[in-house]
Amino acid sequence: MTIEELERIRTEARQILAERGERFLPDGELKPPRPGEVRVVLRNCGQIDPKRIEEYIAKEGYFALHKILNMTPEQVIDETKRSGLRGRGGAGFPAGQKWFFARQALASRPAPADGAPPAYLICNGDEGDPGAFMDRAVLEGDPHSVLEGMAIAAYAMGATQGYVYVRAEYPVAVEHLQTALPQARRLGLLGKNIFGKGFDFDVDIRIGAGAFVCGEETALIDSIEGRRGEPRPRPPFPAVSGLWGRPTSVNNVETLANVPQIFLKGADWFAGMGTEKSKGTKTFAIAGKVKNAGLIEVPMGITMREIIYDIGGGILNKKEFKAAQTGGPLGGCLPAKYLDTPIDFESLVAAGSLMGSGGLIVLDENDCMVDVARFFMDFTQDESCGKCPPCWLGTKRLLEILTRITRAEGTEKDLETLEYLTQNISTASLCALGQGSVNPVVTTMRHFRDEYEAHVRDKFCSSGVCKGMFHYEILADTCNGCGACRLKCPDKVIKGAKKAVHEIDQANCIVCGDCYKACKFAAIAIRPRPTPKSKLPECG
Amino acid sequence: MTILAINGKKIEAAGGTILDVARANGIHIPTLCHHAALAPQGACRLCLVEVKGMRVLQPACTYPISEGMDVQTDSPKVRTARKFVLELLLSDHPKDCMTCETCGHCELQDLIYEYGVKETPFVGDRHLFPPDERDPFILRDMEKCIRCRRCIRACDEIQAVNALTMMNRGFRAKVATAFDTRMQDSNCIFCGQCVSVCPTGALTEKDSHGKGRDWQTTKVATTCPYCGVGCNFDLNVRDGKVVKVTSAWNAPANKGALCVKGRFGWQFLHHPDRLTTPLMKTSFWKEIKGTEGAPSPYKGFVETDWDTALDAAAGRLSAVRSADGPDALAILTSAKCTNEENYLMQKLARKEIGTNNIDHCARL
Amino acid sequence: MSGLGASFGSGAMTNSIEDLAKAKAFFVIGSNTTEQHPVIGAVVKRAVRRGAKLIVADPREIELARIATLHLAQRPGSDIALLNGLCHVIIREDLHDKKFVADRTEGFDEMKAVVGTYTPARVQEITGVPAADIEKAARLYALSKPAAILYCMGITQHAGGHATVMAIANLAMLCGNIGVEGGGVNPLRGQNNVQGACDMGGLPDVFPGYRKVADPEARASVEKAWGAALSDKPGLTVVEMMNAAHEGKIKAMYIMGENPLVTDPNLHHVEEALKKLDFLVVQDIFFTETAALADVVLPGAAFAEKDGTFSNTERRVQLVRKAVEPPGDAKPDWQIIAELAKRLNGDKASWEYASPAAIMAEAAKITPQYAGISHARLEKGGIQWPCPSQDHPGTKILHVGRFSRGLGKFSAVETIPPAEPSDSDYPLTLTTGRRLQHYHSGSMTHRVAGLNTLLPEERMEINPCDASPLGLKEGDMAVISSRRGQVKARVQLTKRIKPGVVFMTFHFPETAVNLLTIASLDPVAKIPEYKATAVNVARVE
Amino acid sequence: MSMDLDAHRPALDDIINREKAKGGALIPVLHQAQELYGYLPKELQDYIAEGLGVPQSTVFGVVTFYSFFTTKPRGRHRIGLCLGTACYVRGNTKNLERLSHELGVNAGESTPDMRYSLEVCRCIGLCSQAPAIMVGKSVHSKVQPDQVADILSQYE
Repeated sequence: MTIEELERIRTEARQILAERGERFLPDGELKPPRPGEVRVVLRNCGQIDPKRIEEYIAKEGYFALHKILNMTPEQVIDETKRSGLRGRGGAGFPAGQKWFFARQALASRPAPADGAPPAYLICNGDEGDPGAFMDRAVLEGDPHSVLEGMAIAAYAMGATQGYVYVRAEYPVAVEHLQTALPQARRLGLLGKNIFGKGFDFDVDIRIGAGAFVCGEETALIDSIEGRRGEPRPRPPFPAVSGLWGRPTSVNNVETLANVPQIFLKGADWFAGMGTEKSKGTKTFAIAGKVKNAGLIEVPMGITMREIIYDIGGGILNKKEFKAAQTGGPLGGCLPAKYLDTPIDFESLVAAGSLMGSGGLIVLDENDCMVDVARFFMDFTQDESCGKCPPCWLGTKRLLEILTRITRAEGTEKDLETLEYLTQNISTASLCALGQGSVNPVVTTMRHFRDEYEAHVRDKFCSSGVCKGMFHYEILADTCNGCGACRLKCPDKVIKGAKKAVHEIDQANCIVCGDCYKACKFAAIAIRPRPTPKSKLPECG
Repeated sequence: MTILAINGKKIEAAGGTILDVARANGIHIPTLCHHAALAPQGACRLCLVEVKGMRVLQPACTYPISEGMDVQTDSPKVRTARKFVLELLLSDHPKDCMTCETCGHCELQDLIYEYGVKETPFVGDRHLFPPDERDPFILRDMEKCIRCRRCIRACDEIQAVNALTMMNRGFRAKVATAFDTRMQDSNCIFCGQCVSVCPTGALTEKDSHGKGRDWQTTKVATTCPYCGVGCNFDLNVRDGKVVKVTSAWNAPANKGALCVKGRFGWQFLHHPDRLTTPLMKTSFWKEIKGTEGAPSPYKGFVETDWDTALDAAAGRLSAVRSADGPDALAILTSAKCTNEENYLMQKLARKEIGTNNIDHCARL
Repeated sequence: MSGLGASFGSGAMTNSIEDLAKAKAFFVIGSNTTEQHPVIGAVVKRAVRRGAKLIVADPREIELARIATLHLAQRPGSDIALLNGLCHVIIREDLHDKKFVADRTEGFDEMKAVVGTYTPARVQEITGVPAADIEKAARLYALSKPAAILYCMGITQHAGGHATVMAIANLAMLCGNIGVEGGGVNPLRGQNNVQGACDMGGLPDVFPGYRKVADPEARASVEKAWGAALSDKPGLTVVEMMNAAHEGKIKAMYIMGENPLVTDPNLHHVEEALKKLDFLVVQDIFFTETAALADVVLPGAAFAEKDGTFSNTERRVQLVRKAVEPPGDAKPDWQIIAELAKRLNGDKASWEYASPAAIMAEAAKITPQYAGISHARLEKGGIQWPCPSQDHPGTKILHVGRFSRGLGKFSAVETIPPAEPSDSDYPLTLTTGRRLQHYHSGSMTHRVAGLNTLLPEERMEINPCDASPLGLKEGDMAVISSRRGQVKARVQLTKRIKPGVVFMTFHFPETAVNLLTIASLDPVAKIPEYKATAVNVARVE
Repeated sequence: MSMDLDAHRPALDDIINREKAKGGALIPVLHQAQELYGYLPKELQDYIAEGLGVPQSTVFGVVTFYSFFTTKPRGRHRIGLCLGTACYVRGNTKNLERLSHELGVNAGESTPDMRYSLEVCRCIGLCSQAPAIMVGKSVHSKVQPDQVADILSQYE
């Protein structure tokens, strides 16, 4: 491959694109950019045919790779550092720095005697955060941007072999990668002596097998090596001793997809977006109780309010915003007072949450924060690898307490124990999963302490989620007797004449909530049960 | 040399982990998943220490020292974290130390004591596995397993057998053979390396149960009587009986490793079949004594005393030598006996009988 | 051991167990290491996992063969041809260590002339190992330095055992693998103290320290030490003793801690021989099959009941400590021997020993290799001989810089076929060995319940190709016959054994495989040919 | 549980031989073997262990670690009900209850006629279409409990 050939392909493919016009993903996940969005990572998603490398080339694809091969690896690292690109996988470690460390480690070690690759570049596509699917969108919609990013990163750090680790749950992403790889090889954009510059790099796909913890880089490395994905203590860091003991850099899909753009448009362009410490854009998957759920890409530093209300269209069904859950199971729940906080790595951490991979779930008044914490703990507990006791046992104990509380069996002492557990699990766990697993509990306890206390003291779930901890009452002064609730009630326990105040036969009500949903006039309220469970003997 | 500070004390060391350096300098850091014969894995979190500049506590067993490092090994934060881990472990552990085989040499028990954990604040599910007594030699009481994986690592790193693995994950994670079978149905070779490294009562020597607490036994260092590797081990003795064999980790030939025969094959010592008195063939006895003699459990033999037996043997051997010359006698000495005994046997053949007809089963 | 003595001047494991971990390659021949020397087997397995190469030559697919870089399944009794073939390829491809050969050895040209005729094609014909594998193995061994050779009874228990050991020595010297860490020729000694029994002169031709009884100088020094005149005529080996007893030339025997009626070849013959004796004394810890034929049985002590030393396969002299009392009136064997000696016209003073330490003090005086060894020193840990003086640390590796005999000697050895090749009457070749769970004649291990649970009975291993024409299925009872006798055993079908070969161990007296074996001896080493006996196998209806 | 390894042995051998040369072959081989046989029973795991030269315990340890691997046979149609955050807060537990009721099995089980197996999965990245259910490879988005029976009737 030469630059002339690449330019020729670009010219031809632009023709085709121009004739076809823009097209978007069929399932409506990725809508056209909404006001406020800036698309860098998602630039090509839905606009090109991901199964045709020519269309990627039409969008300047692989020109960045050609460009950087005329630079020294050190220059590539410096330029990346200057751009301020930080890892989009969660922790936000500077990408250029990561490559620098790996390169340094590589220089201090002899090459493997058996001709094996001296260093590895791994693309972490084990997007496990529930509620996040930007990596899937990029891998499905623009696989070559990731491959090109990988090649650039590999050149910078000195790797000759790359792996894309993709979740098994993403068959389409796998398929598109499997199509992309031979295309890139055929054009000499992967393989030996790329662009005739003496740079060798090839990529293999590894499919995950259902373990959230494999998103942690040392676990991911173990998984690629064919073992149980169990994190190891660092140091040694993968940069020094990673895949098969060689220097390795693990970078997230979104991080890598940014890389070609940085070299096409320059570090200054990238650094011009975002905040002082968090540059560029970030994709978010907004979901939950929001009108326009979906994937967006916005400059760093935008506020949650802008995302939820301006881009997301606000809360569904005129409900009250309660919290935004960011950062997935290791992130936290932020209440309304953070709506105007600019979103960047540091601010989210300061608020007790995490950028994570960019999941943003909107919760409304009908979401119980104790139950949300329990939900996440159920997840992390199930996904704990089982190696260090603070995680495998600590999260189990946390889950048990949260379950007790949501079953009206919680005690005041449980709240103390929760705090004791969360503090120590976060300092004593081996990996980020264990350390971060407590964040949903910590943030909900910090910001929604009253809900915990109501659950424990009054055995009342004001959100109407925890079974047996509330009932529905029809408000006499609001009910206009429309009868919607009576018609919807599956057990016919609502009585009331037309235009007259209705009443629920509490003795026979199964608290299914159909009436609550059916009422258009907010005339049905969630109330504590008349016989509080607190009269039951408490355990512990 | 690297200069670092541990608990404010300046220390110079050539390298290694915080744990190595601390121990070399007499600073105690508790451990549980660590074992000197195994690669460190940093899993149990008992050796957590504070490293200045690090957000979370770090495991001393895997963390390499570096220039200017400032480490606290016993700060309140560290002690709290360790106690927390112990409380967690105790919440999933039976509290039957009174009857536990390992009581008194249980590393978990020692740490619970050291950290003064009286009661665990956690109430919840506990693993309830019945003790697995289906295998010979090794009794697995998985309720007592703290998932330190020393057994798995010993089976892998020392023995290269890999009979054991972790199965499942999280709270359901468990040490098991492939498909969680009895050990006999796996590729286990019953070397017992797993038992020797287990810090609790999860893996114990089945035949030693109830035969003596660690503090009730005397350990006698000796050399294995089976093959030619020359493994060293400790015979654990109580009331004049061997009750157990334990590893000698500094043994030059085997470095603590043993095979099934060395570790578990000691029961023959106290077998009722052992010969306890000299015997003479009944016909021979009658010939020299003219009486029936004391019956023995062996058909055609009578029991006798040492003097009678030795006098008779010496008399007959001398008679053959006188009649047919020294080379009509032959002696088989033994590759099972000591050097000293072999030396005496050949001295007896060469000096007292006058023949070189001495050999043993070296060739067999 | 005599083979190594001839080649190097000292017949013992050249290197240390510890140093095997440093080998870049292993050549394991005639040793089922993981079952017979399990702890050393694990050292090899660990080294292989770390990347060391492993060549295994064995008719059975033993455990090590399964992880080997290369497995050569040679026919029993064809080892010399195989080894010569390896040397042939190494010389042909100019892979040998010319400097080592020139500086430290002699006899290269004669050896070269002989191995020159062992082309891979010819060796394939003799051994059944594909020529290409012979070439690959030769290159692997020659190009991975240091490389350690491990062997055991699979080499020595053949009609040509002595010569085979010399062929092994040739291979090691050819590649300069002697006197280096992680290299060497390492015969693994079968029993706990077989090394020590030999060191201490428990052999018919040598005094302690391998000094020949026929050597006047050696004899004079021992005579001086003991104050007695000694015979200069080398004695008989075990099998020769049995033959002499059978012929009526040996009339009395004193057997300590051995059970020839299970372990020796051609048991019918052994039984007849022992029964012909005028007088037999057996000293043991159990009433063995041999003891049943004795006139006097003396109860000895087991290892845990006495002090003393054992010398392991790597020449390490280590303490054995008394932990418990012998049962009943049983006594430590050293006391019994001394008591008996005192009654055999001996000067009683020379048999008064306060302790085994005193015996070692005396032995060390006439055993050059043990001169610096004493129980007091051993308290601090075992010492590897040679240890010529009190301040000598012991010797981890033999022949560093210089062979015990000066120059290493290449030997021109030709293949020696088994004494009893298979034929139409006895079409299969029986090879014998050991298993992990039991030991030797089983007098100890059969008295450990758990070991019997793990391995309750003997099974004859046979390839399905051989079994099916005989109508044998897994678990069937078969009768195995040789020209000397027959035994019955249950059948285990396995593809891990070469067709034409069957395998059994001698651990079970009720399946006394040595009823079948032949007492033909290697002419020099006098080791019986346990590893190749012509047999036929039939199904028991 | 016994199974017929021979059913796909040539293909299995191909997979093992192809992957063996590369490092870390175990997980790719398990994926493909499960694709062939539907599940990973003992016989198959042992065969793979032998073929790749890895300990049986390692294979077993890996199979039980990753939730994607199963040692039990599964139904013709695999229902994957997402309990990722978005699907959870949008009420997929109600759909799970309904599915469980309709099929008469719990999550993690298969119907006796092996028509369906019901599995709960973590986020499948369909958050904007929550609550979502996958049957085989087809996606059902924004599912309400009342639609469950209808969805089930689409698969034979």
